[in-house]
Amino acid sequence: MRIEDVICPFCGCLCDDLVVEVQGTTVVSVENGCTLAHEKFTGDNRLQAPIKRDGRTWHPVSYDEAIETTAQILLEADRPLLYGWSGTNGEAQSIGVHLAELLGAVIDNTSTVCHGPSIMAIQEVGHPGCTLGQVKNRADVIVYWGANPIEAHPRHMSRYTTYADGFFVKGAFLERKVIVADVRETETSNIADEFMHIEPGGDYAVLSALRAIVRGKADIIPSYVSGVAREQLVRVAEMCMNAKFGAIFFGLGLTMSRGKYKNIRNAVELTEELNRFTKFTISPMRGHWNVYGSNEVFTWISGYPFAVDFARGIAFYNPGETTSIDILRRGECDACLVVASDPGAHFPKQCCRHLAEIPTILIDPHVNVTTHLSHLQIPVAVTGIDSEGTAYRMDGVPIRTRMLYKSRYPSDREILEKIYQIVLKEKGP
Amino acid sequence: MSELLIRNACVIDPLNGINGEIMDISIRDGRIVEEVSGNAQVIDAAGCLTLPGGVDSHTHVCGTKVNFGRYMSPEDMRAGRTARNGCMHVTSGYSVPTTFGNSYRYSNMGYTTLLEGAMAPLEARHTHEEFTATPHQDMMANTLFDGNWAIMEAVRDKDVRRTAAVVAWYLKAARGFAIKLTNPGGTEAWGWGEDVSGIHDTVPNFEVTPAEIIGTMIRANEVLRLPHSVHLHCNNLGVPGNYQTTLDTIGLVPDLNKTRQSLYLTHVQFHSYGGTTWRDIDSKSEEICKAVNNTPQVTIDMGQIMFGRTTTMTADGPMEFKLYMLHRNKWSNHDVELETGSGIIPVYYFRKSMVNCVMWAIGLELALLTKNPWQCLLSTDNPNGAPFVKYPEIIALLMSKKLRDQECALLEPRTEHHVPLFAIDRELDWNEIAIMTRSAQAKALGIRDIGKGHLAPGAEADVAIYPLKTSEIDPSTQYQQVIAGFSRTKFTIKRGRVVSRNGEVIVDGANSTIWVKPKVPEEYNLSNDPDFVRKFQEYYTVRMSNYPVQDVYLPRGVCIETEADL
Amino acid sequence: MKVILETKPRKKPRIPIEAETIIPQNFLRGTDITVFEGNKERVLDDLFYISVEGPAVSPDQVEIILRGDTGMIKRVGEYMNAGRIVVEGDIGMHCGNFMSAGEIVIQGNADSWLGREMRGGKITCLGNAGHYCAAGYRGEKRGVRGGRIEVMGNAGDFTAEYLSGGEVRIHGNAGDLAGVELREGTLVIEGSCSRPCGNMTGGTCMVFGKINDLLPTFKSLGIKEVDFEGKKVRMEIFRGDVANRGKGTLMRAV
Amino acid sequence: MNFVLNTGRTIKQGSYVERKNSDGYRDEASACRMNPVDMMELDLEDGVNIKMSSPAGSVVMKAFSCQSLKRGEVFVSLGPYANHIIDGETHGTGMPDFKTTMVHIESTDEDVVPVSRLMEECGGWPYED
Repeated sequence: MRIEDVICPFCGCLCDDLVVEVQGTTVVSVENGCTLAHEKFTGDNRLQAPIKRDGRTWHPVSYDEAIETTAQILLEADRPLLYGWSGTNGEAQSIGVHLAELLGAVIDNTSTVCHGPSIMAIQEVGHPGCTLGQVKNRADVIVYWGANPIEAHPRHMSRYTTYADGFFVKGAFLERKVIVADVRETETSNIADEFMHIEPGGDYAVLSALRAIVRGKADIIPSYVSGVAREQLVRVAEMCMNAKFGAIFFGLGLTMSRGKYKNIRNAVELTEELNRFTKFTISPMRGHWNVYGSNEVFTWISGYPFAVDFARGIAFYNPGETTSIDILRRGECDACLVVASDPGAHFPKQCCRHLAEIPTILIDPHVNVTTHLSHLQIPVAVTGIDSEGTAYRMDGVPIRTRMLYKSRYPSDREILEKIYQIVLKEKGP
Repeated sequence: MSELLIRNACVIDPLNGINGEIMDISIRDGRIVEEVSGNAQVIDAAGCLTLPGGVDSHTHVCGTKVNFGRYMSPEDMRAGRTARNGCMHVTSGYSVPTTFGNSYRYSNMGYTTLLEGAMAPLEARHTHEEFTATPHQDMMANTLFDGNWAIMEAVRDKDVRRTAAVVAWYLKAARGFAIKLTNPGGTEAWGWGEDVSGIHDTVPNFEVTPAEIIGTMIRANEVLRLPHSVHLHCNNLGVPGNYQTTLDTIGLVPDLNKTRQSLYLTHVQFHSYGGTTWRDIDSKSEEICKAVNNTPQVTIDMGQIMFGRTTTMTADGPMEFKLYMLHRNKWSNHDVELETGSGIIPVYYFRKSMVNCVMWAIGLELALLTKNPWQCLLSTDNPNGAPFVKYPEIIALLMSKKLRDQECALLEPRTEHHVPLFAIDRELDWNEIAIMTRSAQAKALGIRDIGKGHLAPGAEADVAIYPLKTSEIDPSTQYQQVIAGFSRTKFTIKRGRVVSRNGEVIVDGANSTIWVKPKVPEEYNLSNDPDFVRKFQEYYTVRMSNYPVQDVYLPRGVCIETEADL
Repeated sequence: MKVILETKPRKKPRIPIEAETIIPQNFLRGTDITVFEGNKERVLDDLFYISVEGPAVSPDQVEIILRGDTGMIKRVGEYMNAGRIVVEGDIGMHCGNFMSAGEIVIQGNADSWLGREMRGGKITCLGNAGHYCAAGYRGEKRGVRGGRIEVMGNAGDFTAEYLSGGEVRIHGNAGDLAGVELREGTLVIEGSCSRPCGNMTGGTCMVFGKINDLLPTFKSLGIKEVDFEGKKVRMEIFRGDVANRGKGTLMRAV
Repeated sequence: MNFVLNTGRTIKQGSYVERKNSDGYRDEASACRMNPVDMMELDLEDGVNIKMSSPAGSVVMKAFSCQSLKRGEVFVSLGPYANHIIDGETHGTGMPDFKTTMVHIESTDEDVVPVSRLMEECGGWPYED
């Protein structure tokens, strides 16, 4: 069976033009997708059935037993952590937040280790952004800052920016200027019209300098700022000010480096400054597929996009305190439910140690790094392949992913709903 | 079968001409009926003021921009936090509460039906997701067309029929309720960082004017026989001297519909400014109300501001940027490809600020100077003018000259010379308040026929019983009781079920989403139109097949089908 | 009145205790107070050995002594408006949040967010303070608005972020981005720090140690003699941050 | 010799994201890209094993030369190997120093261990299917 306009469940681009050929319960070919999409759809490394570890032996268990065990572990915990959520759909995320409020748990999503700092910056200064089509149809200057879309978002440039022809930009490749700012040369910086090669940890200073230049204070800028020559900074500032429509896309190069969210705050304030002269927008390159959806769902239910602590009944939010890395590093939580993500691969060792120490349950289709740290894993269908639901693109556009075939796996939504019902019964209405 | 009998209610039901009659209301299976059996559950209203459930015809409670208001404002979430309690979910937030926070607070005030003021079709799915998490109110969404490329092309070609066909396609795709125009043409210009300055400016690259967009859309709206009229946020919001734009706009409106207005102008307070700068701004409410009084085919809502902290959010991107340049706090902007834009900034309205005082006065003046209460509805453009929890205070201000005088004494002293409010003696009565908070809203939205805004047999059993004995309270002096009474119902009944009681939410709730599907002949179905399809696939970043909102997002959808006159 | 709270051993000692109720005014009505241990509400008696000495008729006559394993107790002194709290060891996060009057003395180290959004009163920490010492709340435009916070040891990153009034004194070193978004008030760092005062729009920051990675958007106005606590000190004066309005003052000892 | 460790996505790491126990993932996640001059100074051939350490711990990786990296900087794709030496400290922001951790690199005879073994070191137990 050939299915058109399929939505890719890999990165935040949420490309929705894939053509997928399905035979039975196998995807046999993917057209239009990037390498990552191809791997995602054709991967065949699913965990077969729920598994449970007793000391040093793993053995299969039934779904019912796995669900019951999970509910009991969560009910017994004094400070449970519910982490992950980016690889699943909004409907499952919504159950997750309700489960957290019922349990008095901390719920956090993978923003913690990607664009959490971007959210914190937005909470200080806002976010002048737009949907990706605005960029495609209008932008004549594109800035990638601390981002390497060729490796992380392979079709970003062809669908939305550098190579994407739009209504007002008919010949994108010739009409668009690309500026790249990074601490290392990358495939992306190689195609830039202007590459600012910044010393590690120097982004904040460079952004401050650009802001000062845009404010007409170029004279006080020293001849080099974190490895970037003043002449280049002035040139870049002028390119931006003379743009008809400029768009900055930034990645983890800003969120994870020294200063963290203050880097992004500085970039947002640069964007706001540029709007006095022309139209400029800024957007985070959200990585993990539906991570933006988890921010949205968490927000409308709890008021906060990530790192929400329901311990005192009310919602409390304070990154650095209620974020997963910090809670695990300090050894606070006494049980952890991981859904649709892999902290084992992406958290520092200290955090992994604590996950191994406490009862950790993983709900994920695949054997991943966290599996080895868990006490129980429940395999589920993959949203966008054998289960469907809502996902939010990196620019906030919600799209409904499709179920390409019916498999034998339950969806995470079904599993979570059952856990929720057991907890609800125990806790009372 | 479930039956409920409300005894000894003091009913005001303006759509049925009932004004303060003590009577019983019978409810069976969610509808008002003539009578119920002896097995019915009985509620004794004990002579308390009993109204149809409140209808808010312009509020921002769900969707991309509202949620971004929450997302960017942890400082707002600090206020209003409540823990999970019984069937009540956790709530947070003051000016942009969480969905459950909105729903419970509206419910406590007796509101049962809400119109979300602005939904970009591309992001409609988000609005509908939040609707399902707003359990106590039936929801509808105004659908944004102000910068829609296909609309502007049809308007440029002076093709009302094609305009109607575009509206029909998008309304159905977005599961929307009505046409919303926010600063028509201005949001497209904002795509380049520009704006339009009046209804006769030309929109860059599209060779149309706001006046042409508004005029054509009003006609297309009637061609499609939509229940509601065009819902317009005029150009030049918040600009001194903008009343002229508003008057010009009112001057455009033909009288095309016998059952309701032909144009709904929203938050008119923000559009009634005289003067040329913030220094000499003054109220032009008298001019605006004169035009409204002379133009029965328009209906307005107040857009009242109240002093204190709130968050402004609108599809009017350029206006928010201007506001940001004044406040320098934080600013979010979100342009939506081929359709519209939006902006959000937090604001604080100060009594010390003459401008804010003038704004405050204008809202009240609009309500007091519009002769016919069916033409001026109570709103704050929640949360732009103030969070909706301020409605009871606004009601009290409209009912009491004494309270207004007290408040006026606290205003920035120059205000008196810039507004007529001080000299206005009118005090609205209970019936007029009922009209302005539910009946006229239901009529303006065109949902009376599906049983909203009134209590005659056949109507939806949405009832608000307030702890107010109208015979014992003099609102012109006992305004504190009025505020307390409208803040917290004794009972809020939604579709025949008591959902909240004395401020406590007692059931989980299950709302409906009301949407409109105009039926157009096959030749006007744009899914088959090669030009429309080609442009869609070339310029949108979402494939056409993935664009429409699926039925699964409206688990309790109520579809109003219309037969287009095409 | 003296209230002594000594911690009892806990089964899960790493679970934080949320103790915003531990403020002097609450003890006027006795010790029938609850705190949260994780998601469980506990009476004070479950977690502390309590002893009360002497009477009090107003909160300013109440002194609370916290003793034992107090490093995981959060929010002690939050919204405190009178009286005194002495922590004999370390204290957890958010000590003295929003406090408006009274005094807190911490004899050990303080965890992050010490005196967050403080309005008045005095906090002294004899050890080190964590990150965001004397900082603001997420998303709020103003941080500490009044009062005095003194840290005898070092402070972490983002010290006095959004400072909008009052006085913050760090005797040791401060971390990265000290005084970031500073608006009003005074921050004095006797030791060193890096990238101080990013995006400052007003107020004053004095650094007596070394400034690492001074931001490029600070303009030197030369060296001047400045009065500091009755002494004359030679400081290089910078105006900044010119990435923003450039109305703040940063001084570096020479 | 000391270096600044930078981590980030690579397309290869991304394509193994659902097969993290494969040799391919191990090879990519444990590949340390370095400036060729630095490698010369440490006497490292392309593909030899190195031990990378920081105060948070140490881990064995393989060194590969990469012209585009500046001297003193190394790049490893994000994953469990890099995370073995990145500290959990977040400076009160929730985000560890994934991009700017100071590390020490030396040559070693030890082998690169599989992902499951790394997790065993953290107290977990390998699951082999």
